[in-house]
Amino acid sequence: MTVLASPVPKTEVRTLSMAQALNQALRDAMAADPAVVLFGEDVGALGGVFRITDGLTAEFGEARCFDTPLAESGIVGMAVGMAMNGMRPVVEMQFDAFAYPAFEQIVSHVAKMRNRTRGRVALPMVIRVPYAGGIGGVEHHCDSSEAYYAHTPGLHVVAPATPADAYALLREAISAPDPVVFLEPKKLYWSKQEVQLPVREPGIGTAVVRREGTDATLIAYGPSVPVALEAAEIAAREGRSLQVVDLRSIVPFDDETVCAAVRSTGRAVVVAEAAGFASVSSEIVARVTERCFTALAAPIRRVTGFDIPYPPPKLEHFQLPGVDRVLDAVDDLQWEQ
Amino acid sequence: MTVLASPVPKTEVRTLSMAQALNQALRDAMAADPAVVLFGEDVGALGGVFRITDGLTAEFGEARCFDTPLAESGIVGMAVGMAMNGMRPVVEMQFDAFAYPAFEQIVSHVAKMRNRTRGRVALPMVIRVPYAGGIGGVEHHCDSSEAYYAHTPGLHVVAPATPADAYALLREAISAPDPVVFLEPKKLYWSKQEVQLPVREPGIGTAVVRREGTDATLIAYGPSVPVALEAAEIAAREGRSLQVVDLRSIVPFDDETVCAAVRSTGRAVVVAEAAGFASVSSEIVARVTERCFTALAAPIRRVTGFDIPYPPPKLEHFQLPGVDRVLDAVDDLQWEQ
Amino acid sequence: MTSDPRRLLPSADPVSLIDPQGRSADSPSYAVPDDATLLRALGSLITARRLNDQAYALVRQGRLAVYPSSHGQEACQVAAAQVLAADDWLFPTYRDTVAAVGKGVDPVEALSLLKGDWHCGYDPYEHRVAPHATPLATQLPHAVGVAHAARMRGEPTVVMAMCGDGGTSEGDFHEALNFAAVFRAPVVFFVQNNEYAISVPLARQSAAPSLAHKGIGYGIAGERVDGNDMAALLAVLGAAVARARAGEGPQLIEAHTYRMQAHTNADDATRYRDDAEVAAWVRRDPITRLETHLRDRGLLTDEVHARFTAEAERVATHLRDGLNQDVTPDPDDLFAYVYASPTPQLREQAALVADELSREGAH
Amino acid sequence: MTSDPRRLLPSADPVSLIDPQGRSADSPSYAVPDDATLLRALGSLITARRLNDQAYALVRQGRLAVYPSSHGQEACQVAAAQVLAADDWLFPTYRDTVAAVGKGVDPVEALSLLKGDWHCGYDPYEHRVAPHATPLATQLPHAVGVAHAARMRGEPTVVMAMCGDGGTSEGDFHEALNFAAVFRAPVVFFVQNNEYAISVPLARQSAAPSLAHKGIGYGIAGERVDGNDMAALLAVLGAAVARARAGEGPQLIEAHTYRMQAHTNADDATRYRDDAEVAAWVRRDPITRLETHLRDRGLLTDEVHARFTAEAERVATHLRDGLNQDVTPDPDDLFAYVYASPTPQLREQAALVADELSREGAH
Ligand SMILES: Cc1ncc(C[n+]2csc(CCOP(=O)(O)OP(=O)(O)O)c2C)c(N)n1
Ligand SMILES: Cc1ncc(C[n+]2csc(CCOP(=O)(O)OP(=O)(O)O)c2C)c(N)n1
Ligand SMILES: [Mg+2]
Ligand SMILES: [Mg+2]
Repeated sequence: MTVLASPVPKTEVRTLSMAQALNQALRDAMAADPAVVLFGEDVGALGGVFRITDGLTAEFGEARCFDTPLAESGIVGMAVGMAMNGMRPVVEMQFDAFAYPAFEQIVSHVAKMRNRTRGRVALPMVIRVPYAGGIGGVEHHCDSSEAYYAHTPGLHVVAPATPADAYALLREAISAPDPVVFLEPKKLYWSKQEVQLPVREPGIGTAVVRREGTDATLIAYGPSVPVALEAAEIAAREGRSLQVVDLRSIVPFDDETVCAAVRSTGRAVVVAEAAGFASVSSEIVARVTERCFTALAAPIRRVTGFDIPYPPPKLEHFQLPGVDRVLDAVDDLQWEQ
Repeated sequence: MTVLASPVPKTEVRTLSMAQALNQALRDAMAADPAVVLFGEDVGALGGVFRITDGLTAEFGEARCFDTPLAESGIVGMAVGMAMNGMRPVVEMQFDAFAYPAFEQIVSHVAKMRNRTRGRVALPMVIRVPYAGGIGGVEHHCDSSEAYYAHTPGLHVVAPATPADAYALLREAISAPDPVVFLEPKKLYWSKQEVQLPVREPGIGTAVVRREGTDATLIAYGPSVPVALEAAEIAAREGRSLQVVDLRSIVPFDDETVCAAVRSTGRAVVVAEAAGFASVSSEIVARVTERCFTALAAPIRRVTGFDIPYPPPKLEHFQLPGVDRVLDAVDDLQWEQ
Repeated sequence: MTSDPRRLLPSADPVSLIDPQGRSADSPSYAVPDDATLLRALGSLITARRLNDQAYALVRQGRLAVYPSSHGQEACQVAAAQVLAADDWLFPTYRDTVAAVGKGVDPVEALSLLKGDWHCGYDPYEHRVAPHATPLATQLPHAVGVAHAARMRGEPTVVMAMCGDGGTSEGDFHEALNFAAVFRAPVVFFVQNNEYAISVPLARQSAAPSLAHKGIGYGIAGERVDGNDMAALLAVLGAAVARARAGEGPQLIEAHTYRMQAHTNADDATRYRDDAEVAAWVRRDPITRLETHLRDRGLLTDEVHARFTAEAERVATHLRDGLNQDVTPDPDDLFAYVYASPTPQLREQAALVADELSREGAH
Repeated sequence: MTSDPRRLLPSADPVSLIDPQGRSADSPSYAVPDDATLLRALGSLITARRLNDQAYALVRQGRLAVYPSSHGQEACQVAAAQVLAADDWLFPTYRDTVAAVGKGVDPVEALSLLKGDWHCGYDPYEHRVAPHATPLATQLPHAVGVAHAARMRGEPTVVMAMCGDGGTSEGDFHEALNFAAVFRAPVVFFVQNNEYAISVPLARQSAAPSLAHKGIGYGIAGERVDGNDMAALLAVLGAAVARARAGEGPQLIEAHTYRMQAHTNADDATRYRDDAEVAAWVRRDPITRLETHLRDRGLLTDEVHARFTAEAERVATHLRDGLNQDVTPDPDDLFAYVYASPTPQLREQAALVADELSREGAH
């Protein structure tokens, strides 16, 4: 294996899309550690259907970034074996719903190998999942599947909302000693930000307050963060001050930051694209209510996808939690008690 | 296909185990409708590893109850095709964790076919899953997997806690126009009850109050119902009156019964064996809190499995929500405000 | 083993009955279909090509979100439909719109998935065409179930289950073939090997001598056919359907063809293959080949050709008109079909949307 | 196709070198292993049988929850371990405890899964034995990954990946073989066809001429071997390991053997098979066969046999002693290994258990 010299740390500020930030994170991780290998469907010559692996085969060679046969269980299963044997595989599931054939491998092996072997066999691997909707995709291309992973002990589950976080979280996921399900909000792939690379902070397990506010707290992650921020912006114009928390990491969950935020306002709305029933948003409501009950002036409201299969493109705007729905939920927080 | 005459409705009261009640429900459903076919691993000559299909091949012939090759995705996928073409398949997944290889079929097809086709293609089928722990099973034999199904729109998800419910819910599941994931609590297979068959009430979607009580409400389903009842029994001796609600049906969820119960006491504890994070118990807390906030004297507490892989037999008693833990949670419901 | 299992292996070379120059070639096992059948097939081929090209154009005009064209694979598409009886079932992939249309589905309805109106725009029971399958190979076990149910009832149904070369790598391909073989289900598994799965070439998909060599591992006879040779396809698929119908169990057919265009319009094929490779396949075009053959034999007159072209034009116009019509999506549909009757939860959610809309209306 | 793909097909009959009467039979392709190798194998066989029977007895005594015995399949178990080098990997199923022990794992540690102490009781890296796999065939892709990683680093590792006849029906079997073939991973897929998957006989599992016929569908050479013939197993598996190590890619070996006992002690085999069927296989016992052969050739003396029996007894005693020791489970273990370091949530949950225990202690 040829180990390329690690490139000089980049310090210039650049405007990057989330897709570019992810690509850069993969490139930097591969340069930094020869054990990092990328594989999946169309990640080689094509550079992935979203071009997240663009140029990596050319730069690091076919052995480090390669296409596999078309079989997700095989991809994840092979990654398990490679992780058992000294590598740090980063695999791409082409779209959210196409990770389901690998569910058995993810739940029964990826999540359980360390525990099964009393910590002797670790699986440092990353499963990248372009996920969620809002891009007019047809059936099976728009699922918000985070609940399946978040409910499965043994996985870390993260979802960036900004290019900087995409970089920082992916680098950390790749160097983490445990498997990480890395959810990439498809509709944010082309969203841009000025970033000074390499960003490495804050780490997995840390939520951040994206906007300060005093009247109520919006809790969001991944594709819903920009929605929450926009809602806060509009609410501000109407004289209501909304705080926005970006979870970044679903597992581990940053109870401290989230609860401190909710306690500071006494009201909260959770915004998430996934169907609401038995979901991550249910968990947020449940755990924050358990912990902050006396601080709450109103029950925490959820603005989520409906409990329906993801709709066809022409109807998807009804499914997506939008700014209006978030503001309606805020209005419902029993202001005139 | 030979159609056997439907046996004379049984009206005697009999003592039946849940396993026997399920077997009888299958037998009666097969006798009533020649479209009902059973298949899976070892369900034929062996009668299933839990003997739930015992005698059915002998009685109805190999065409109506048969073994398949060992492949869960194939089993569920074949059932989809048979349901598309006039049959009512009832398939058995041998153990909870062995349904994961069928996850793609369940999530992408079983749950979505009706919606995909604007109601033209219905899938009247039942996926029976012997589930949850408490029987000293080794890894992969004790998973509480209800959250995965309950979070997936398009599935009905039920879990009986008594032999009578096992019969009634399974009969209804088989005759229902939609797919049902039928969760059979393994540790209750041998629990007995006097039943007068055929019981057909109450239906899917209905929760029942199993025990009246005035101080707090325990909400449970499947294997946790007997735990809740025992806790209520003990609490009663200590002078605290606990109400017990048995959900029976997770999807659809009986908001009315559950919320009425919680409003009547003002305090609640959810008891469930599954890992708590992003689970059905999270959902119960979230939705009941949303609906009954002002009636609540304390936050709803959860007593659930920990967020860990199901432990080996010698440690499983730590994982299972037991009576003590339930009573501790009740004690925590802010009685001296 | 009763007889030599090697009978289950495919021929060393794909069956071919008409060569790329339009000359008929001999085959020990298959006869060239009769003239009427070939003529009918040519008509369908011309319509098929027109449909593909029209759909592609509609993407450029923004009427379709995306279109995975079967341009170049039309002979496979036409043959798959033409060898089936009305009561047989077809299980198409996203690339098999033209085959679905061949089986009777209205092209406008067939494309509603790709237009974004609804997932499946046609009634699968009307022409016995299953919904287009997107998750690869997952439809194959369904095909087995449909076939098995029919066989339980003594119906003579055969099921044509389609997938691509890439699809053969999925676990469901394996499970479906195995179930079909064990239950002797009357399914013809029809693999269109078009050399690519998006960007991934066949060599990265399989190291097998051919994909048809997978059959023997299930006890299923495998056969290979030139996928750009209409005559060979009709003969080979026709024989497979007949064997399945006669109770000989499932069949596996691999057609060697080529995806002439990019995976979909959203794909950039220049990233992973040469123009030269594509050009070589243009010379093997299924339509020119059959046309040359029929013209050389004096069976295809200019008049007949004009009739075929007119029919193709008619279908294309129908497609254009249909897709140019804007369907106003009804949000009630979101909740109407999830279950036979909506759960109380869905009723609540539908009411929320209705309320939002009425408030919007009130603005 | 460069050479005739039929070279990938297995022989018509399983390779056999010593017949059930203990006589050596000719094989065109394989030589009987040398005397020392066979004697060593007999010693291992005797220990293997003793281990199986001891474990079974320990179930009856309540020291083990359940035991899926390889009684009757010991030749497969011993051969799988014996043909591997120390740096090779073994991927066993729940029925392959004896093979794992053959590769060096302490039998007490190997059985901790079935005793209920912990899922995997041994360090997989110590002897390069993966944890017993319970979900069928799911370990096979892991084997491919381990082999591929080793090959990337230029290490000469070979991976022996075991599964049963039932396991071949799972999608993961298919995906693993295909990945291994495409990447030329040095994996020997070793299928013990013991005629049953719990109650389901082979005929319901597959309609293939043999399970080894599945190889050609991936471009993998398949071979069949008499699974009760120690000599043939050593020769066939040894050759497969050598080919894999030499860079010839994955190999598929099917051993024809028989599950002499019920699936596990919890199973009632009389529900689905006759005593007569079992009796016929008793006559093909792998141990008697090799013993007869070695005695007939004057290689096995009573003294050597006594030495083997003593060694087997020693191992059985070690197992008994080990399993009779009660390990007090530590609830901290529940939370210690889920992640490299526990999440804040797990720390809270661990504290809850600790608190409960301290309150119990206080009673
Ligand atoms: C389970 C699954 N994984 C991934 C995809 C994404 N995907 C769509 S088409 C395609 C390539 C399919 O290739 P092939 O089977 O050869 O069919 P073709 O497109 O060539 O007709 C891929 C990877 C999918 N649809 N389903
Ligand atoms: C994915 C999965 N499905 C079902 C089971 C339950 N199960 C355990 S062993 C077994 C039979 C396996 O048969 P085979 O592969 O022939 O191995 P053998 O037990 O004969 O060694 C079954 C169905 C399982 N362990 N994993
Ligand atoms: Mg293809
Ligand atoms: Mg077996």
